[in-house]
Amino acid sequence: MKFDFAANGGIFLEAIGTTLYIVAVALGVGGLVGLGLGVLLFVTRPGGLRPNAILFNLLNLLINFFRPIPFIIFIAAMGPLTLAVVGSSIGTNAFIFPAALMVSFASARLVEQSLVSLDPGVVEAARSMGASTWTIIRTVAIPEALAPLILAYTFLFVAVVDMSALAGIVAGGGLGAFALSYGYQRFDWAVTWLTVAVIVVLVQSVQYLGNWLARKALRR
Amino acid sequence: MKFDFAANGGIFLEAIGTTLYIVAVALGVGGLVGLGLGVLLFVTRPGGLRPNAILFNLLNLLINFFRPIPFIIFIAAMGPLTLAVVGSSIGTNAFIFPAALMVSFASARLVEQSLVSLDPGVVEAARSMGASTWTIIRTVAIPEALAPLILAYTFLFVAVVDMSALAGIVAGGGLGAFALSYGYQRFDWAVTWLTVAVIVVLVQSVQYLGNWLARKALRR
Amino acid sequence: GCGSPSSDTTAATADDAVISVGVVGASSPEWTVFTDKAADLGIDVEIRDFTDYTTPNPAVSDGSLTANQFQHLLYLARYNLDNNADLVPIASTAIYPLALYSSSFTSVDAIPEGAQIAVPNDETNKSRAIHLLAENGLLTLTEGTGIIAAEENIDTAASRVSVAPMDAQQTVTALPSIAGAVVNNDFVNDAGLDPADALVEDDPADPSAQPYINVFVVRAADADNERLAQLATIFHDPDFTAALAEQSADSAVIVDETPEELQAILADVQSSLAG
Amino acid sequence: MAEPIIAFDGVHKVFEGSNRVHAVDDVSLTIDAGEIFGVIGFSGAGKSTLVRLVNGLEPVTSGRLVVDGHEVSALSEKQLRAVRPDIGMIFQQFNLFGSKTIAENVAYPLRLAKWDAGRRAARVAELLAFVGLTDKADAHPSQLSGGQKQRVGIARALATSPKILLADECTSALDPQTTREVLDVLRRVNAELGVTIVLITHEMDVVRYLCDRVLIMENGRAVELGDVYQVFARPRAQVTQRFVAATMRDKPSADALGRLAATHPGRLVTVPIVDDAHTDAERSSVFARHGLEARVIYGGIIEISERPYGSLTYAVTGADTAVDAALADLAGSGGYTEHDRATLPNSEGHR
Amino acid sequence: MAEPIIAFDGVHKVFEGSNRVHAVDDVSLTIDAGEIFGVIGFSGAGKSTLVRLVNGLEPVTSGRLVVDGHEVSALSEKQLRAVRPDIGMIFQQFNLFGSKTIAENVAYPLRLAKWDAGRRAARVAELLAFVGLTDKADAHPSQLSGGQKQRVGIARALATSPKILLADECTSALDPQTTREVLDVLRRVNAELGVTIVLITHEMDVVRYLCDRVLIMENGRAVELGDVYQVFARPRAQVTQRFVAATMRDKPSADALGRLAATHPGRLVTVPIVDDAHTDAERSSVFARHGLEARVIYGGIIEISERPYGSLTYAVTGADTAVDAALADLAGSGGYTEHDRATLPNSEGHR
Ligand SMILES: Nc1ncnc2c1ncn2[C@@H]1O[C@H](COP(=O)(O)OP(=O)(O)OP(=O)(O)O)[C@@H](O)[C@H]1O
Ligand SMILES: Nc1ncnc2c1ncn2[C@@H]1O[C@H](COP(=O)(O)OP(=O)(O)OP(=O)(O)O)[C@@H](O)[C@H]1O
Ligand SMILES: [Mg+2]
Ligand SMILES: [Mg+2]
Repeated sequence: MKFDFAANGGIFLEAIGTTLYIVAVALGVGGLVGLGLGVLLFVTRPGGLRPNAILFNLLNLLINFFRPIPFIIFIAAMGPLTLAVVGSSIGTNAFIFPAALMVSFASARLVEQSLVSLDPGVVEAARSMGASTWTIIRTVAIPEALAPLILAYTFLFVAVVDMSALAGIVAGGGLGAFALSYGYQRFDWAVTWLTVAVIVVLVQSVQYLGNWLARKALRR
Repeated sequence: MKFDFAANGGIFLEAIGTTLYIVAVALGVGGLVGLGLGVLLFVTRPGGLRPNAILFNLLNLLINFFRPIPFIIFIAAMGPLTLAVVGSSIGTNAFIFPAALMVSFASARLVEQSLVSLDPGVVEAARSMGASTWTIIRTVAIPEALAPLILAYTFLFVAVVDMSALAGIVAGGGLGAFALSYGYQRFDWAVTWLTVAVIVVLVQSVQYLGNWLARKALRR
Repeated sequence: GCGSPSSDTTAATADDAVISVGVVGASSPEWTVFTDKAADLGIDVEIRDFTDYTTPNPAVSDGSLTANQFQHLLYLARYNLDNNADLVPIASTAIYPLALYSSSFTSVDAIPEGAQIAVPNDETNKSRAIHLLAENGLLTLTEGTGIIAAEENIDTAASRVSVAPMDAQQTVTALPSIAGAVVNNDFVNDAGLDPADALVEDDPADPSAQPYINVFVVRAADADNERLAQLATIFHDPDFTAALAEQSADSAVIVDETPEELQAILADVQSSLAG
Repeated sequence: MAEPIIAFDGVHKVFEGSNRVHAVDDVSLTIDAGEIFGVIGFSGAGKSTLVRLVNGLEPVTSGRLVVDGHEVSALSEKQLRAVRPDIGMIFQQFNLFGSKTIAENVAYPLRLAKWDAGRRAARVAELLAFVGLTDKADAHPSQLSGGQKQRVGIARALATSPKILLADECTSALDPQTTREVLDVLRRVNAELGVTIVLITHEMDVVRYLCDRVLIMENGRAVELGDVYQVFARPRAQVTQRFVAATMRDKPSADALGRLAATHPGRLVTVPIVDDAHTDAERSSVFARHGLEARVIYGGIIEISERPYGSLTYAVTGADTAVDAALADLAGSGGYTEHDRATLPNSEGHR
Repeated sequence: MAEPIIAFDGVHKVFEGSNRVHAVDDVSLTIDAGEIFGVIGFSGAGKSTLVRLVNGLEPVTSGRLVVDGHEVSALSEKQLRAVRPDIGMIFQQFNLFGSKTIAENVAYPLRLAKWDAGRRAARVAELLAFVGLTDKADAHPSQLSGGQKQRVGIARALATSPKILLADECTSALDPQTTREVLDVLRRVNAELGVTIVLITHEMDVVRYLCDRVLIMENGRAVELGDVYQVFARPRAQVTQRFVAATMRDKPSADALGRLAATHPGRLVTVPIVDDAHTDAERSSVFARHGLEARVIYGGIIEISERPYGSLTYAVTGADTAVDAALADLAGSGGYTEHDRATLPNSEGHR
C-alpha cells in the first residue's frame, strides 16, 4: 500500500466526508425534484389522474434527452450553466449540480414506476371525497406506494454513491476519486479495495435501513 | 466539425452498431440474470413466498457489494476473469462482461421493487390451487407486475446506453466512446451533440415503446 | 494459477496476421498515417482506441494487445514497478511540453496568493505538473520529494497556490473558473489554445525531461520481434512526424532514440522510483 | 321535502373498448331529497355505474344529470370537487387505504374537510364505536375480516355527515345482525339528518326494510320504478317478477308442494296477501264462511313499508262443492292458485 | 359416505402482532365426505381463517388438522402443494388475476393441472356459459361488475372439479336469481360429483337452502354445531338465537305488532311451527275446535331441510274463555306467545 494512512489519513477522512456531502445534497435535491417530475409523469400519463398528453410527452422527451448523455460529456456541456449557478465549474459543488440534475431525471422514472401499479380503487375513494389531485398524491398515492418508493430511493442512493466516483473529473473529491487516483491509477489494489470496502459498508447500512422501512411500509 | 462524416461515416455507423450490440447483449443477459436475482430477493424476503433470511441477506450483500464500486474500478478488477471468460481483456466483448454483471445487480433491485407491491391476494389464489413458487412467479407475479417491470427495463435500457459510453475504457467502441474521442476530447461540440442526438433518438424510441407496452399491461 | 494470460492461445502475438496497437485518441490524424504506412510494409495494423490511460498497459501485459503507444517512460516505469510487469519501449515518438495556461493572468507573477491551479489527475502528469509549478515558484515541495510528486508532497503553508487535480481534459474546461490550468499537450490544439500563450512550460530539451519521452511499448518477449521493429520505423517516417507536429501545433519535440537507449532510461527511472 | 336532489335526464354511459358496453342506457328519473332510494337488478345491470355517475367518478357519456343543484354532467373534475364532500360513498370493494390504520381511514374525509384534531379524534372514536371496531383502531386493513373492512368503509362514508349517501352493496359482507344495525343507522341518518340515500343491494330484505322507492335496472335501462310496496305487490316488468319470486320465500316450490301434499289432506290453495283493506277480512274468513277447515301449511305474511304482504298456502278440507264456492269467492277478491295434486312430484299419501 | 374428510382436533390460530388476535380458538370437529357444511357467525368471528387453515393458506398455530388423509397441520408448504389441487377455493375478495382475461383466469387451474389446450378451451367455455359470462371471456377483471367478478371466481374454483370446495361468502355480491343459480350448481356438484363443500355465508337462506349441517362461530370458538333444522328450530347458543332471530322474518317486531293490533280485532297469538308430526294437525285445528275464528295475520311457514319451519301470528276472535281454553291446549303442544295489546305501540283502533 503506497498510501500512508497514518500520515495522510486526513485526506481519506475528508474523502469520506465529501462523498457523504455529495450524496446527501445530490440525492436530497435531485431526489426531491425527481419526486416532483415522477409524480407529474404519473399524473399526466394517458389514463392518469389528469391526463395531459403535451406535458407528459414533453417531460418524457426532456428526461430521455438528458439521461443517456455520457455523464462526463454532460458535466462538460453543463459547464457554463454550472459556472453561472454555482460560481465555479470545478470542485464539489460544481459536481453536485449536474449530478443532482441527473439524479432528478433518474428518480423521476423510478417514482413513476413505483406509482404506476397503484390500486385505482383507493385513488377513486379519495376522489369521491373531493380530494384534489395534489391531495391525492400527497395523502394517498405516495403513502400507498411507499414500499416501492423506499426501495427506489435506496436504489438511487447506491447509484449516486457510484456516480460520486466521477466527482474527480471536476476535482470534486470524494471516496470514488480517492479510490481512482490513490488506488486504481497507481495500480494500488490495497488502497482501492480498502476504499471500496468503506463505500460498501456505507451502502449496506443504507440498504438495510431501506429494506426495513419498506417492510414496515408494507405492513403485512 | 473536425470529423469528416463523408469520408469516415463508416466509423460512426460502426459505433452505432457497437452500441446496439453492447446494449442488446448486456441488457439481454444482465437483465435476465437480474430478473432471476430480483425474483429471488422477492421470494426470500421476510414475509415473502419462501422466506429465507440467509439467502436473502447473502444476495443483498452480494448485490450491494458490487453495485457501488466505481465502474472503471470494477472493469479493472474483473480484468482477469474477463480475460478467462471472454478471451481478451479489451474490446467490445470484454466490456460487455462486466457491464452485464452490473446490469444484473441493478436490474435485480428494480425487479424486486416492482414485485414488492403485488397484491398478496392473487398470490394466495395461485397458492390455493397448488401452484409451486416457481409457477407463481412465472404465471402470476411477473404478469401482474408487468407494467412496472416494463418501465423498470426501459429505465435500465437508458442506463445501459449511458453505461455503454464507458466502453472506451477498454477500447470497446460504441457511440459513447465516439462522442468522447471524436467530439468531447477534441472540443468538437458539433460532433459531440450529433452523436448525443443519435443516442437520444434511440432512447426516445425505446421509451415510447416501453410506455406503450406498460399502458397495455395496465389494461385500465 | 492455471491458464496464465501469456500462455493463453487467444493472446495477441507479434506473429498474428493483424497487429493490434492500443492508443488513447485514435481520432488523431497521425494514426491514419500509421496504418497506411504499415499496410505499405505489408503489415495489417488494428488501432484500438482507449478513452482511459489505465487500461492499455494491462491489455498488453495480458496479451489482449500486441503493443501500445500513449505513454511516456515515467508512466511506463511506474506501471512496471507497480505490477511486476516487464513491458519495454522499442521506439520513441516525441516529448510534449507541459504548459501552464490562464485566461485571467498573463504571467506567473500575476497569479495571486491562494489561487487554485487545475492539474491533470493521473499520477504521472499530476506529478509533472506539480514539478512545473514548483520550478516556477508557485509551489513549495517538502524535503525529499522524488520524481513522483503528489498533493501530500506540497508544503501548503509555504506555497503560493493550491492544486486542483481533475480529469486531464477538464483542465481546459476549468480555465474560466480558475486562476490557471496545466494542460496536457494532447488537448492544446483541439481546445484552440495557442502554445505561444502559455505562461510557462517545461523544457523538452532539458535532460530532466527524458522520462517524458513518449514510447511505443511491447511485451519483453516481443522486444526483438522483426515485424514490430519494422513497424517502429514508421514513427520516424516524415509523413508521420509531420502529422504529429501538426496535431501538437508544432510544440512537440520529435525524439529518435534507439530501443536500447530507451530501455536504459526506463531502467534508470524505475530504479530511482523504487529507491 | 319532495324536491328532487338528483335528476337524471336521458343519461347514457358507454364504456368504449374492444367490446363496447352500454352500461347506463337512457335513464331519466328523479330522487327526492330525504328519500331512501333503492336500486336493484341482476349482476352487471349497471347499478354501480349509475351510482358512480352521481358523484362524477365516471363522466356521463350523454344526457343531463343534476345533483343538489349542480349539473354534474357539465362539470370539470375540478368543479366536481366542490360537490363531492357532500356526497358520501360506500364502495362495493371497500377501497380502504392499506397504508393507513383503521382510525386514519375513517379520519381521512375529516382531514379533507379540515376538522381540527380534537373534533376529529372524537368523531372517529364515535364512528368506530358505532361500527364495533374500537379495538381495531390501530390495525391495518390487511388485518381485518371482510365484514370488518366493510364496516370501516361505512364509517368512513358517514364521517362528515354528507347530504347524499351512495351505498353500493354496503351490507353484502355483513352478517344479519350487523346488517340490521347498519340499516338502522342508515335509517337514523336519513330520519334525523335528512340524508338522501341511494342504496344498491341485491337483498330484497334490505329494500323492504329500508327503502321508500326502488328502481329495477336491466341491461343499463331503468325498467321499473315505484314505491317499494307497489313493486313487490304488483311487479310489472318480467325482471322484477323474477326478482320478487327469487327473494320471497312465501311460494312453495314444486318439490315443497309435493312434500306438503304428502303430509296434508285436502285441496292445496295458495292465496296472495296484498294489502287492500276492503277485501282482507273477507278473504281471511272465506273458508270459515263456507264451513271448511283450512290450515296454513306454507307461506307467510310480512310487512313491506308497514303494510302486510305475502301469500299463504292452505290445505282445505271439506265438501268439494263448498271448496269450489269458497274459491269462487276468492277469485273475486284478489285471486288464488290451486295446486293439482296429480301434477306434484312424490306426492303419495293423501291423494 | 359418512367418513370424515376434514377433521379439526383442538386447532388454534393466533395472529401475533401489536394486538394479538386469537382467530380460531380450540376448534374440534369433523366434516364428512360429501357433506355441505355451513359456517356462520358474526363478522370477525374467525370463519375465513378457519377455512384458510384447511388448505394451509394459513398455518395452524397448534392442534391437529387432517384433510383427505393428509395431516395438513404437519405439512410443509411444498407438501401442501400436492393436496391443494383437490381443494377449490372461492375467495371473499375474488382475488382474480388482473393481468389475465376472464377466460385465462378460469383456465388457470386447468393449466396448472396440465389439461391440454383443447379440453381446456372446452371446459372454460362450459364454465363461462354456466356463470353467464360467455360474452366477457376476453374482458379483464377491471371491466367487470362486482357480481361478475364473483362469478368468475366461482367458475375458476370449480374448474378442476375438486374434491373439496371452500366457498367464502361466494354469493354475497350476487343478486337473488344468480345466487339461486350458483347454489343450485353447488348442490349439483355436491350431489353428482360428491364434492364436499364448506360454505361460509351470512345469509341464513343460503344455509337453509343448501347445507346439511351448520357451525356457528363466535370469537374464534365453535359455539354450536348441528343439523340445519335442529339449529334453526332449537338454537341453543345465544349467538345462534340472535342469528336465527335476525334472519327469520316470521316474528313480528313490536312496531309491526302495533300496526297489526290497530287493523285486526281479537287477541294476538304467535304459535311456533316446528315439525313434529304428532301435534301438528292438532295445533292447526285447535282454534276451530274451540269454535274460534283465527286469522293468520303475520309470520310464515317455510321448509328447512325439507321440513316445515316457522311461526304464525293469529288474530283470534271469540269468547275469551274459549280462547283461554284453546291457548291451554296449545301450551301442551309446542307453546305459544300472546301479545298484550296494552303494551304495544300505536295500537289504537281495536282495543
Ligand atoms: N392477517 C391478520 N393479522 C391479524 N389479524 C387478523 C388477520 N386476519 C384476520 N385477522 C383477525 O382475525 C379475526 C377473524 O378474522 P376472519 O377473517 O376469520 O373473520 P370472518 O369470520 O371471516 O369475518 P367476516 O365475516 O367479516 O369475513 C378478526 O378479528 C380479524 O381482524
Ligand atoms: N371500466 C369498465 N370498462 C368496461 N366495461 C365496464 C367497466 N365497468 C363496468 N363495465 C361493464 O358495465 C356493465 C355494468 O357494470 P356495473 O358495475 O354497473 O354492474 P352492477 O349492476 O353494479 O353489477 P353487480 O351487481 O355485479 O355489481 C357490466 O357489464 C360491466 O362489465
Ligand atoms: Mg356493482
Ligand atoms: Mg371472512
